[in-house]
Amino acid sequence: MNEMSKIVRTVANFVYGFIIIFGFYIIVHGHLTPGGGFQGGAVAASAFALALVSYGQKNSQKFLKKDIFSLFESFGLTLFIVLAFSGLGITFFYNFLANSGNWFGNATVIGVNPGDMNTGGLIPLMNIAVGLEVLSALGVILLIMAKGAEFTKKKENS
Amino acid sequence: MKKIIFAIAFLIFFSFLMFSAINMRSFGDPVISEMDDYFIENAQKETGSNNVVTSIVFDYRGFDTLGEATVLFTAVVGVVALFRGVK
Amino acid sequence: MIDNLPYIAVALFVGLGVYTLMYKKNLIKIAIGVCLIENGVNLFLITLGYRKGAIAPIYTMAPSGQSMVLPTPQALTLTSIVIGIATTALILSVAMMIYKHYGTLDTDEVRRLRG
Amino acid sequence: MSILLNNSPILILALPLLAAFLIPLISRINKKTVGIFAVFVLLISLVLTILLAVKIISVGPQVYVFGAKSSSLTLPTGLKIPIRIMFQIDAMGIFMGLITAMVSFLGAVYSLAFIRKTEGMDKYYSLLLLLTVGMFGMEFTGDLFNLFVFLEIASIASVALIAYRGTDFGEPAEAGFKYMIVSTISALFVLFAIGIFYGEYDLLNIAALANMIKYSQLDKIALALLLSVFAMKSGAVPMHMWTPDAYSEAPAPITMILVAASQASLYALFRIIFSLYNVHMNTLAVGWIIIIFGVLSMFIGVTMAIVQKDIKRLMAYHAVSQTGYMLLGVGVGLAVLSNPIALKDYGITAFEGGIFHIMNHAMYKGLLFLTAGALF
Repeated sequence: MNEMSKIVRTVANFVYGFIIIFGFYIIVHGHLTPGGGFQGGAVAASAFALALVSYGQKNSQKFLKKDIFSLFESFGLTLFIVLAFSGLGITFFYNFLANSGNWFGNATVIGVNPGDMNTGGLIPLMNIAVGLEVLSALGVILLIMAKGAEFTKKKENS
Repeated sequence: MKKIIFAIAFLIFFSFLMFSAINMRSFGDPVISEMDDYFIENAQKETGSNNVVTSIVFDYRGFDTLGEATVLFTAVVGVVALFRGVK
Repeated sequence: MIDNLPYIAVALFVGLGVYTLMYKKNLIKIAIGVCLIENGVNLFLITLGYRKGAIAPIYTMAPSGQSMVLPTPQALTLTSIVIGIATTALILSVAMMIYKHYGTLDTDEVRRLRG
Repeated sequence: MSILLNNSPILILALPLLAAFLIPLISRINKKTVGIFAVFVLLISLVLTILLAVKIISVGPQVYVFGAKSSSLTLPTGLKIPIRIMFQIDAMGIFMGLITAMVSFLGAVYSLAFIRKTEGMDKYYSLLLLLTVGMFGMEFTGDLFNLFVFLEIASIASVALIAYRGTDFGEPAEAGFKYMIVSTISALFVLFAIGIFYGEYDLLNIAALANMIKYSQLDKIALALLLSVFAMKSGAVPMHMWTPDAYSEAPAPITMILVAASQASLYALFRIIFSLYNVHMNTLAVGWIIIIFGVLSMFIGVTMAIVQKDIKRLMAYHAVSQTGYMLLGVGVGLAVLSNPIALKDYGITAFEGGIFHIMNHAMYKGLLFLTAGALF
């Protein structure tokens, strides 16, 4: 993949941050509005795809590092399963934070309401863990496949 | 010969598909659903989440979500292992 | 019959996917066939949960007093979409590996294993 | 200690899962310890499985409900149907679980010596643990959609392991592609059948569905889909073409675990027949269909094995024929299920023989493949 023109790169620079912020907005508000960890992670990963396409495979390696992505991926999954384990005093996946008054523990108004960030118990935390995992997993797949596409091109030229 | 057998098998399969599509309950009118009505009524009280779908994904059927995240992880590890020699 | 139009669309999707798998010889086209079946099944799942005139099952700022669609099929579809992404990524990367070794994507030429 | 025992159904599965997630982090610190770590975790899981088996034999089938207020609370107050995912482990399930735990532990120990030279050990052990988790999940779960998810985990992990040598050679990648297509299609048709059940009864739990099932036209289509798909995954005859390729191209310890994985698919087939449909369906017809497939598998598998030159392909075709014996035993039992005299006469014996052969096969065929791996 080669570098694209200067116009594309400038627009990509401008949009890149907004896409990532929008992805994180979807992840964090997963328990209030449509969306959640998977959807937000996919949105954020599309920003990496944009950077990869506009800067080309070689240049984008300077700021998209595969090792960091796979570190974040393992970290997100470990966080998710540790959150699931933390309910083990009662059962696996028990939502012990909901309606407890602590973190994310406010009781919800039953019925239609404007929404309160501080509700949901383990759900927002799990959303963040899954979002982290999905965005880095898709990032790793993108980077590796872009690198792997190089040898197909070499084969076609020779 | 092989082509004729393939075509017959495909036609039988497709007619079964069409048969089941026509025999399904009509669109927009699902069965009276104890499970889903329980979710819609009690999800807010039990999990404190306004979004019923999220409360199913991460609470009632949370183990499925763990499996799904594991599938994604497995695929990534598989892709990395497959391309491990590519520099 | 006209009520079941979405299900017939599902049957067409799955039928087209199976046709592609049976008759096409290119590895990428086979991957496309798998994706078609996958999308058909996802459409089937999401269709099962629809109620006429109902809103999405989210209470934030919802119009009050309306019935809501069934939430479980949406959760199941979300799961199966992510699984679909994973399988597609793996299929495509194995196909790339095959291209690296054989230099072709035609199934008739990629056949060292047989018997 | 009591927490450990009460939660043992999930810990058997969740500890290897956690270990699989941690292995990429551990390999950053020290690459050498990864194999020892995986073997250690599988040993813990084996011990927990044995403890659970002792408990099930003395107390009876165990239920584990995820996220409920207590692990045995299947029904919430005022409802007649279960809403959460649960594990339902009976004697047959824990029998398969013991086979899985034993085989994957032995495979991991063998891998310590077998896979030492190649790069990317952490990925190998991570995938091995994930394959084990997928098999355990298929055997323990009591929820149809959960069965689909674990089927997918097991098949993706086994594809990645079959194609593990695909970076250097073409054949493993080709075998992996074949197995990937077969397993993806089968998983998608399982999902289709689950959709049919959900649309008809609005249920996903196997035990609750078994009470409601009516054996209507749509149920027959779902039964046909599930039967053909799981027969395909277990390597019975009409769709056995993936078996020799996958078994002969995978690394030897993985072939041993793959044999157990195909037995897990066979177990899912039996579970669909006995737990879900049971006496509601026409047992005579379905039993005869299974008998015919079993006899065909026995015949064609052995016939094809005679002409093979490669030892691993010979063993793989022989594995196809052994699947036929299991199908035959269970099919005979199923055909006479509604006939009490014949059932007492030879039906129960046929069941026992077919199911006991699962263990025989997983052990001796696995060890044969390990021997082949050590020789060549």
